[in-house]
Amino acid sequence: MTAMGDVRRQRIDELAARAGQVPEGEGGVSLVRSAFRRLRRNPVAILGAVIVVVFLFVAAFAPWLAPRDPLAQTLLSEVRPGFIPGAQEGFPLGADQLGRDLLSRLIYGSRQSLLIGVVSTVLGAVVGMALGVLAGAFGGWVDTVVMRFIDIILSIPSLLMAISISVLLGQNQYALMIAIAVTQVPVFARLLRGSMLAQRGSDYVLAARALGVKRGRIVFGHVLPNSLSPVIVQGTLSLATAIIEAAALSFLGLGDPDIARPEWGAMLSTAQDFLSVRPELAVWPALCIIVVALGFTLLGESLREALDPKFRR
Amino acid sequence: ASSDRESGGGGEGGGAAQSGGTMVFGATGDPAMLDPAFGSDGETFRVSRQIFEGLLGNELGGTDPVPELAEDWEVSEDGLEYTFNLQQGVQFHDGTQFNAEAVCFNFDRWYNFEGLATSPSASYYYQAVFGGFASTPDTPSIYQSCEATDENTAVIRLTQVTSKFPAALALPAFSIQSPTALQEYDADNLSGAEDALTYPEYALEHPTGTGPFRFESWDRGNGRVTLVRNEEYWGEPALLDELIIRTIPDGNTRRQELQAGSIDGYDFVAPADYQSLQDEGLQVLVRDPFNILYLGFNGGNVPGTSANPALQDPRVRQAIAHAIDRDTIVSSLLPEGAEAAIEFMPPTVDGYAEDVTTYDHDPDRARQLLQEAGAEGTTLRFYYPTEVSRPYLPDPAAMFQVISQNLTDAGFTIEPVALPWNPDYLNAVQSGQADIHLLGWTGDYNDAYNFIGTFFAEASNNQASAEFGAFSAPEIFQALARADQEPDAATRTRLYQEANRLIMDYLPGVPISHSPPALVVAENVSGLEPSPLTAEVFSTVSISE
Amino acid sequence: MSIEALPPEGALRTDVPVLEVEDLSVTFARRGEQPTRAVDGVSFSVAAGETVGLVGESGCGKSVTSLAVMGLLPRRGVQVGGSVRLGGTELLGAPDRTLRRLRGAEMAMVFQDPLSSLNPTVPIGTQVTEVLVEHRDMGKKEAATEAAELLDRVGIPDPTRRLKEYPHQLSGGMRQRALIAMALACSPRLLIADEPTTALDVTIQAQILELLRELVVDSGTALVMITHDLGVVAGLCDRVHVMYAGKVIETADRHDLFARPRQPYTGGLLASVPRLDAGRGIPLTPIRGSARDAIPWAEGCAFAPRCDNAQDDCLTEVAGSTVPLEYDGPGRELRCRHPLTHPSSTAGATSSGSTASGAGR
Amino acid sequence: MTRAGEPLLQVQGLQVHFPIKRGVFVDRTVGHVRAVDGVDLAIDRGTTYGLVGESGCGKSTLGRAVLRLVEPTAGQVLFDGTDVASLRGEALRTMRRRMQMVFQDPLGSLDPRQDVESLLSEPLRAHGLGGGRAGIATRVRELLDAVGLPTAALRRYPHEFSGGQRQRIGIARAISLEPDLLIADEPVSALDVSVQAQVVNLLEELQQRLGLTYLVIAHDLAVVRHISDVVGVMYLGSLVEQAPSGALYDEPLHPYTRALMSAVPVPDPVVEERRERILLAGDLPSPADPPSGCRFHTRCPWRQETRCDDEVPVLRELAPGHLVSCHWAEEIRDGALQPRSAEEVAATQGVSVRATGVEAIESDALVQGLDEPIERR
Amino acid sequence: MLRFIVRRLLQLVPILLGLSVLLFAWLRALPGGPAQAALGERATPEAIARYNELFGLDQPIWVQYLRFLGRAVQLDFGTSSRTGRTVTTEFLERMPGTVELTLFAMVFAIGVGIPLGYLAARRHGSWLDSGAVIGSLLGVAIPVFFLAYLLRLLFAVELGWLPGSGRQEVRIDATHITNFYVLDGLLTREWDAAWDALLHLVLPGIALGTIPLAIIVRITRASVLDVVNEDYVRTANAKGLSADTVRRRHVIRNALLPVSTTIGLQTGLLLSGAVLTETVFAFGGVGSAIYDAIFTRDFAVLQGFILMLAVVYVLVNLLVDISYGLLDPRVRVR
Ligand SMILES: Nc1ncnc2c1ncn2[C@@H]1O[C@H](COP(=O)(O)OP(=O)(O)OP(=O)(O)O)[C@@H](O)[C@H]1O
Ligand SMILES: Nc1ncnc2c1ncn2[C@@H]1O[C@H](COP(=O)(O)OP(=O)(O)OP(=O)(O)O)[C@@H](O)[C@H]1O
Ligand SMILES: [Mg+2]
Ligand SMILES: [Mg+2]
Repeated sequence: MTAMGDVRRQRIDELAARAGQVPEGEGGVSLVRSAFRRLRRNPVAILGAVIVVVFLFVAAFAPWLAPRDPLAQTLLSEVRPGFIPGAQEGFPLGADQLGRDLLSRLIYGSRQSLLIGVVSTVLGAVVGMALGVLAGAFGGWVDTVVMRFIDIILSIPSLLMAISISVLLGQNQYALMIAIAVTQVPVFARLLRGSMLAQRGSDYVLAARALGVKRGRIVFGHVLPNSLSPVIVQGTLSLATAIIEAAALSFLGLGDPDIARPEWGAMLSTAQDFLSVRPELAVWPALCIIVVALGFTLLGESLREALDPKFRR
Repeated sequence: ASSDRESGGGGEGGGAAQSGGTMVFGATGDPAMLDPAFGSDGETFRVSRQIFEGLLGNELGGTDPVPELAEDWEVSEDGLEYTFNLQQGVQFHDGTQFNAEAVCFNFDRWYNFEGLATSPSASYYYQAVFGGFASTPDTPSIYQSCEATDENTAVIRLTQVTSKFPAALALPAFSIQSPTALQEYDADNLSGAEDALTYPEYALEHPTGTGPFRFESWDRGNGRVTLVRNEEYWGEPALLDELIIRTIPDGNTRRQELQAGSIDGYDFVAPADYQSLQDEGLQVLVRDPFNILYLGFNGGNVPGTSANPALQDPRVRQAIAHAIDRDTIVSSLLPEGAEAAIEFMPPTVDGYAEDVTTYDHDPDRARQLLQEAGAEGTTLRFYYPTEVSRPYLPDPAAMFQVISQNLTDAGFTIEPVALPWNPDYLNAVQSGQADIHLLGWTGDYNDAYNFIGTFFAEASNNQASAEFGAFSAPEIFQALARADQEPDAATRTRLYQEANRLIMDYLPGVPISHSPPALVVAENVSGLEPSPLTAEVFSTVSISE
Repeated sequence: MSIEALPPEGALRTDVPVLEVEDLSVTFARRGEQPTRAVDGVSFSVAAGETVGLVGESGCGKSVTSLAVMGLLPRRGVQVGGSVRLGGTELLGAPDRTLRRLRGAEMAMVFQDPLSSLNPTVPIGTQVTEVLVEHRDMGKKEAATEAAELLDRVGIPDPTRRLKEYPHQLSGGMRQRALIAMALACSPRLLIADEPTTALDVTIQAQILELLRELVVDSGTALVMITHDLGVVAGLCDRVHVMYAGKVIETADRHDLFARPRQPYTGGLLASVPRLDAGRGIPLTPIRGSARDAIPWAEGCAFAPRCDNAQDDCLTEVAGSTVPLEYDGPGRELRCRHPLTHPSSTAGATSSGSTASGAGR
Repeated sequence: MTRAGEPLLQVQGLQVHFPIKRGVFVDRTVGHVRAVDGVDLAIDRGTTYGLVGESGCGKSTLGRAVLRLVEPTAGQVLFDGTDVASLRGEALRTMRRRMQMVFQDPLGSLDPRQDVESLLSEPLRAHGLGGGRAGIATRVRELLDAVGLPTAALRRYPHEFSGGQRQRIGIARAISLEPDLLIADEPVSALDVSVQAQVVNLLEELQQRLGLTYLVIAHDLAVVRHISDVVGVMYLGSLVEQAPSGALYDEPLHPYTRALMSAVPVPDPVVEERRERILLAGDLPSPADPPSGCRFHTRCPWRQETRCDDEVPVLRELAPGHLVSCHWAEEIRDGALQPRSAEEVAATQGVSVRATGVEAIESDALVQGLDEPIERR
Repeated sequence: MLRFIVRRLLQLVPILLGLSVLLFAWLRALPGGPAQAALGERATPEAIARYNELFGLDQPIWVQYLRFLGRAVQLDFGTSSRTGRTVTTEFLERMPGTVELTLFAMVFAIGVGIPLGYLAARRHGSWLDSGAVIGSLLGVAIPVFFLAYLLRLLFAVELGWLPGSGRQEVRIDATHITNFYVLDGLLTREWDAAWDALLHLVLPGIALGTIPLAIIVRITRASVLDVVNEDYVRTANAKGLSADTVRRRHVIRNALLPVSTTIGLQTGLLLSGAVLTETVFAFGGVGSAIYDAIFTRDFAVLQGFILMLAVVYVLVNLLVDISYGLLDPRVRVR
């Protein structure tokens, strides 16, 4: 009885000790991690993540997954202007207009498409964010100048921009990525600037100033990290649009000049000439683009929710 | 001549061609303007060919020049004086009379172009055929004079014999236009600023010829040119009431619009669509091939040019020629009716030689040649155009990929360079930046010089054009020059054959194919005769309900 | 009918309660998350002309209780149990149409943050008149006249002009007055005020409290006053219910409660408040920890971890039952096994020793 | 620390005016928000100065101006003999080490992405204090101990703490640099009463231990009175009364102070029932267009014709250490003047009770924002 | 208000100046100058040199720029090298088509997007919600040339309901006064022409409208979700207003505020950016003109069009800001 009583007494003490203590659990939960936790609970996010991961996997292991060499014009001699060999032994989805295995090309295409998406988005984001930081950190006339510059970029049709760049830099895959990146720059710049301006007025920035923290550290250590979440969200969405943009550019003949290298956008746009012969040539890459875009967008959309301060606890 | 015209009508089993109706035809682009004298592109000529006629025309469905506004003509012994007997009772659309005066007015007009009109963008064809102007003494002209000896006889004198004459007069650029209208609407007054020519009112609003259709309107916003039947036409009047030419740049759009019935026909059918369109009951009208696609080499042998050193070795050039699988290209990439080319002009042109050196598909031989030359793994900057589809090259990218694969198989390394067709690609290729490149040519009229002369005539200083690496091959240059100035047709043919042999021995590039471009019209359209020169006339066309 | 037309005060003070809340419980059950019981078996009633206070720290369930009464909780992910009767009509489970008819007309609510509670894009006038149009079948013009009168009554000067203005053009006090005007538009029998003065300055707060006080006196409205400010309660309420972690832990008449708080929590709250009339330098005696340290009622008294009087039997495992709300003298109820004694000298008794030393460490 | 005799902080004639800008090409200043309009005060070492006043009367701005977080328009801020307004760049940064601030919103003033350790060590690192990595780590633990948080808190982020705990972190951060002056801008107004008491106790305890000097800004008179030695009452940018806290409570002289006192509810029904209330009419007028004469005359129940409207009262010392700026302070104290009711005041002032001035500035700021491209997605 | 507008208009000046310098320098820096474009496939270097001399293209670039600027301020942007007509004429002829198309696309995007976004938000988490979000995304993820093909295949070829390209049936002989074809049809009482022009807007309008549609759906959805949780909606409910009044007056009105800015921005973008859509639908607007100009190096058109579009863009944004001020009393300008 007494033993039991002691145990309970202990429990009361424990409870008393708990009051005024910080909450339990090992290690602090950072915002990123708590956002991640919320993401894991969101079925939409999971769907998006699964799609993205599957395609990343396919891209990474393309050489092992693809049944054939995506460049070999194996069935070319069977191709006729009005006829493209369909599915057959060894060619589960049939061949393309140059007798190459469509499935293998789709699989390898994920590499280039994702590469274009990632590189151009990263590039656009980095430059855009640099401009955004400039405007957001300094404000005043720097802000005005940068924002006017962004306005100027915005009022030039993105297609013209892309074309000029690929003409200036010669037509190669880097020019293509840069061209797409340039069209993303204003988006990132405005987004980051807006969000930094909002953060700049917040109390913790004032607090950092009051503490005598140096200006650079305030901008890069406080304001910037806290302004990033809309940019992250935009990033995932941009990945999707970059792939579509690449398709539009190759439709205009401004895509990757190494056209043998499979890329969904290019595949889709070349397939336009064979729609009456074999629409599958267009349907498959279009499907790939849509699904990947969907994956990134769903992920982005749920990231937005996960990073939304409203849902923070 | 008019009998030719009449016989053309019944292409489709002689069904009673109905008169009347409107035909809408899909074109790929807007005409630049409507004065053919200033024209140089196919879309301009597609329209002007319906409105205007020249002294000579083209044989219906063929490439040979036939009398049109001239009933016939005689050439003087020395080949310098042409006497044209003109059709009588011909009226321009503005009601004025067509006569020898009018003919000479036109010739003098061209010869006396001044200022901007003498720029190559304005009068390309005149300069290509006649050389310079009255106002440019530095560049002599082969045109001397035109004289209206009577109402219906025009005598044209040249300063020099040329094989181009008189066949070139069938070019739409040399259409005879109404002197009254030309003067009234200030036709020669090309103005311009900075980077553009401004065409006079005549070229935009008042093109006045003698042809079976009259110009009605040009609605640029909507991309449509409307022509109506010329009721006063001197020959067999057109069957259609109205011919509308509509611009639809995108190929798929053109096809779907035809399928949907919004248009009655269009040009530049994608080879892949020939079959399916036919299956749907549409009429695919395949033209005879009158073009050449080649893979040009930057293989100059003159020091100081930008030529690729490896390509100066004939064995390397031969290796390329042996590497290319022309038969597969023709069967897989080009429409039915395409032929593999063995030289740089189509077989139908006089001067074609059957017995040139040929280079069969033989990868082993290619590799061997390469080895002998010590050039295995040579890197070739392979240029190809984008955003374009030419009659001889329907799908540049596919062509590039297949040839590129062939060359890789033979042991070359390919570095692809893609450029938008105009001006980047043409600029780069013609200034000799490419190691190898894809280019071709559609003939303007039935003349060998129009093909091989354009490519391989001496450009300057005993060198060929930069496109072919400015190679120096005097025997080829001489052969071409001699042939061009030979008035006798038979001799000329022989000389051109010789030139072709020389060219294929030297191998400045690989001729690849002749490809038949096609138009397509709806089921209820009849009477459209495809022309190898893409010079279709619509006066024989009728459309039934 | 206008406010002036109401019968005089005495007639309304009947024994039939305007609002009866019985065993109200509200559980939030979000998908993928632990269900939380925000309100747990709360019962109280309000008679006409009576002011009942609900007090407690942030997050104890005051607002949720009021929203549950009004039927304003979201449908999805919320379970509401118990019974809420307005003048005898059961509100829980009543169809949306019925609730909408009652809300605004029979019962009304004033919210904490006057700016966010007003639609920024609609003129004040419209926001007032729409109630009149909805419940009192007035025409636009008539409603506008009435609305101006209402604004005037709650002390907004130049009401006709104000009607055309937007919320952001009004000061905080005026916005709160406008909100009150809307609540009063149909002379409701029940008014719930959820922290109506928290966002306001003291001088304005005093104006608003005065207004509410007049209202109860003049029109006999039953008022539920929700606040965490014990000072406000002391000045306004007849009966007070102290809430903690979703349950009522002490109920008493205003005088009783402040004179002799029985729940250690109530005592702690009173001791925490610095008083204008107390001297400088005497340390305050806060409750240790914060409301976040509550344990589930099922495990024992939720306040136990912060309570200095806590004993073994505050825990369910020992006592065998949850701490019940029991009769504690006339008009009083208490949920505590070890209440404060000698309440006459509360401040002194509890301030010494353990509470102070337990604080802030 | 050396010149023990003189006050640590002296503020003289401090003005902070925010320009209201508008213009076509270049912004022109069309007016000023007189957020702080000529304030003199002095705080002795080791004492607490409490500042009260209605929302928008310029308390925070005053606090910020002292720290040079906003630029004063005029006046001097002498901190330990140095004029803070004259400092630039690095010197200012160094000076800030000795003056620290605790903010009203505990969550908002902590960077949500920093854990507590980084929050607390950042000021040390910024000033090169703490003696290296190990030194900083020890110091951070000491700080946590000083504000009563366990070491387990180090790895956690602000959003994981309760309001009171967050405010403790804010306080720990502020005292990490061992400042001489701590400005606490409404340190407890966001907290529950029970927690508020903990924080107030903590502040007092720290003051005793570290010999801190406080400037505590609050709108809650009771809290201010509880912890302050001297209390200043602000109205519309200027001090209207200043006195030792006991004296102020016992005998408020300024009508505004009186009204304020009477408005604070006391958690005692008996007191509440007895209490005489002085209700004020209307709201705080716009600081962009303050009333003439005595700023309080538009709401003052004791207002006397013309003098109050025309003549600006000066801060007079009526009793030792008890300053007040009211023409009629003596008369009111002696009961010679009787207050009028809020309704009467409102009536005499007509529609001037409106408080649109502040709002006008707000919307104006938005208009200015409009000139920049509105950020949209 | 007036001051605000004037100020915004004056801000155009630096933008246009910067833009013109940028465009000018940039376009001239591209390889293959205007001469090459004008002279065509086999122009000789001499011919190009002569052309350059003729048009002053051999002069220092800043001289060329100043000359350009001098004429540009008089709204003279030179002549199109492709059509030989003045850029201003071209623009006035092309812009109406683009305006009609943009309006149609936006009407489509708004008409479908707002109700869809609203429903998605009200049924948050339901299949309708996911369907709306994913569905609107599909339109975005399909490149427009393929979407155009599919739309035409279904509505023009298979069903034959709608015209698949162009601005008006070429067989109709309509009078054009303003070049707004629908308007022209109404003005001249050629009802069939107006109806036909309207029908021609449908497919390109849908293709063009999918992206704004997706954005509008998402923003409406997010915004409605925000607004229904606002305190004032709770107040409105507490007042016992009918569900309909709450929705109309309190939810939708406020939810549309952020949507309205998006609409404005998207309108601005569409007005300048429908290059691909107009091209694949052979729709004679500024987009297809820019497309042609790009591929023919028609510098005068590019410069002139882009500068004029920048003006349009800024004006549309100004309009948006003004209307935002009208919609939201909080940012109302005096
Ligand atoms: N929509 C909701 N979903 C989940 N939990 C909720 C919701 N609304 C309230 N709660 C929870 O219910 C509890 C009671 O909240 P309530 O708003 O009633 O507190 P309160 O007493 O009004 O506090 P305050 O004084 O801060 O207004 C809190 O723990 C809160 O987290
Ligand atoms: N950066 C600024 N620009 C323009 N006006 C400002 C600025 N900061 C403050 N103000 C104005 O100055 C006045 C005083 O503001 P301040 O924040 O100092 O008041 P406060 O007394 O701290 O009020 P609260 O109790 O609400 O915090 C207000 O009218 C405010 O609108
Ligand atoms: Mg609440
Ligand atoms: Mg403040």
